[in-house]
Amino acid sequence: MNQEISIQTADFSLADEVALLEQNNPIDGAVVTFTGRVRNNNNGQNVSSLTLEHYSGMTEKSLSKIIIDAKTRWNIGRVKVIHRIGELSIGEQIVFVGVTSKHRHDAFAANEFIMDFLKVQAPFWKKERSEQGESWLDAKVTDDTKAKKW
Amino acid sequence: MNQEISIQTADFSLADEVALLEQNNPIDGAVVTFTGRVRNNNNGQNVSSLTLEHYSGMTEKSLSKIIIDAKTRWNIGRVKVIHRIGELSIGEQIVFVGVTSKHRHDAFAANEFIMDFLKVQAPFWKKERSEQGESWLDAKVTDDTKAKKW
Amino acid sequence: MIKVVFFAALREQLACSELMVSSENITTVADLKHQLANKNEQWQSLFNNSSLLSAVNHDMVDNDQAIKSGDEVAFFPPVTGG
Amino acid sequence: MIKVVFFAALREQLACSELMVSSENITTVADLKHQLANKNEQWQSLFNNSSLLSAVNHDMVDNDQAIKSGDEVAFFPPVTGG
Repeated sequence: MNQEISIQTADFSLADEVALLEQNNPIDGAVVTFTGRVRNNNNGQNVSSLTLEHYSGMTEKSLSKIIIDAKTRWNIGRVKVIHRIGELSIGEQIVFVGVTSKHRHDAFAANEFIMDFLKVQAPFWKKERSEQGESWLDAKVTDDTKAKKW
Repeated sequence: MNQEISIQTADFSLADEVALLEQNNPIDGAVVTFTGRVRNNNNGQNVSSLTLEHYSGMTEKSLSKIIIDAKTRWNIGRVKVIHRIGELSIGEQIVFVGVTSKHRHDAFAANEFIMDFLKVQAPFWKKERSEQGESWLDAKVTDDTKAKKW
Repeated sequence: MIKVVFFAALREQLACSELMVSSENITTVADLKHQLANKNEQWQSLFNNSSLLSAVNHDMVDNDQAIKSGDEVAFFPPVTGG
Repeated sequence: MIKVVFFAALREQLACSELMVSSENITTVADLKHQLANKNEQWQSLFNNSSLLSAVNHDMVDNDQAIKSGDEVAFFPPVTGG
């Protein structure tokens, strides 16, 4: 099991995750985190909650390939990716990416790279619940464009 | 007093800072944080601790100009910059930058931009203590080059 | 046999999450899609949708990817995690 | 009078953190540096160092920045925070 990846229904603690990234790691001076949360609004619709479905097995494989790519491109130390599945309410945390490095640019770039490819390659799907009922979220062309820039 | 900037001798809590950035802020789905810590090694010397001096008044002014620049360039929500001063040991947190945004790229870019300009414009100076005694850290040319890329 | 799995909107539209298909006459993902599309008009329109993504044994692949008996093939809409 | 302040390595090398200087004959940062450099050989080498940075009233400035009585002028080495 890849300790760098966790797919879970439970919430996570930013502080605990960063503490683990930093523990016994005095060589990395930089830590960059990304946290994604459920927004209250999407395309003008008031979202009340969402459900996250995923393709178990492929999710872990695709994320671990993305992490390997990031480690090839930048000089980074530790990496952690958490993605929640199941039912989530407004404001809840969905995704966490944490990266440590000696020099800050590596952690910034690798973190954004991981998020950009997670967005277009990791098999997760969101179904939103709003006053208008339930609907599957459409993928954004801008996410594809952004991933292709790397 | 600018609530977005804090220059302090005390340590800070990443979890508390992120909680403040997210509090009553359901429109921003992305939060990017940078945390810089004292590394155990610089140019091959074993660093045991360091002292941070700053130019009170100019520090706050330069940081608030950098934050205004970042807000002009990207569509970001909340920003917090914390920089510690005084005596710091290995592994201790030195600097925190937190940025929220609707779309993740804005938070990533603005956060790295703020760090890059903090590095070359904010009047802080580090004096390192190692087995070889005390010495003021030399500025890195790479930091200048990096800031000029924006 | 080939194990075929569907996810998200596609799974709901097909009212099916998993299916076993004989590997006879199937050598690529395109062959499999073609066979699934032949089931009825609804399946035809769903499997002819060019935005549909495919994975074989948990790796994202193109239509010309070779497949064989024992493989797990997945079809799903563009992903929307993160 | 102009208030002049020094920081970090420069402060230690000059053994001085603050100084009041008459604004007479001084119209730019360059004039002030020139006058400070005239004090002795050590000050001369420190103020002729091209990497030295200057700020007027808390804003980073170039040598040709105008200054006047009442201003606070700071000199310091390249910054190393973060």
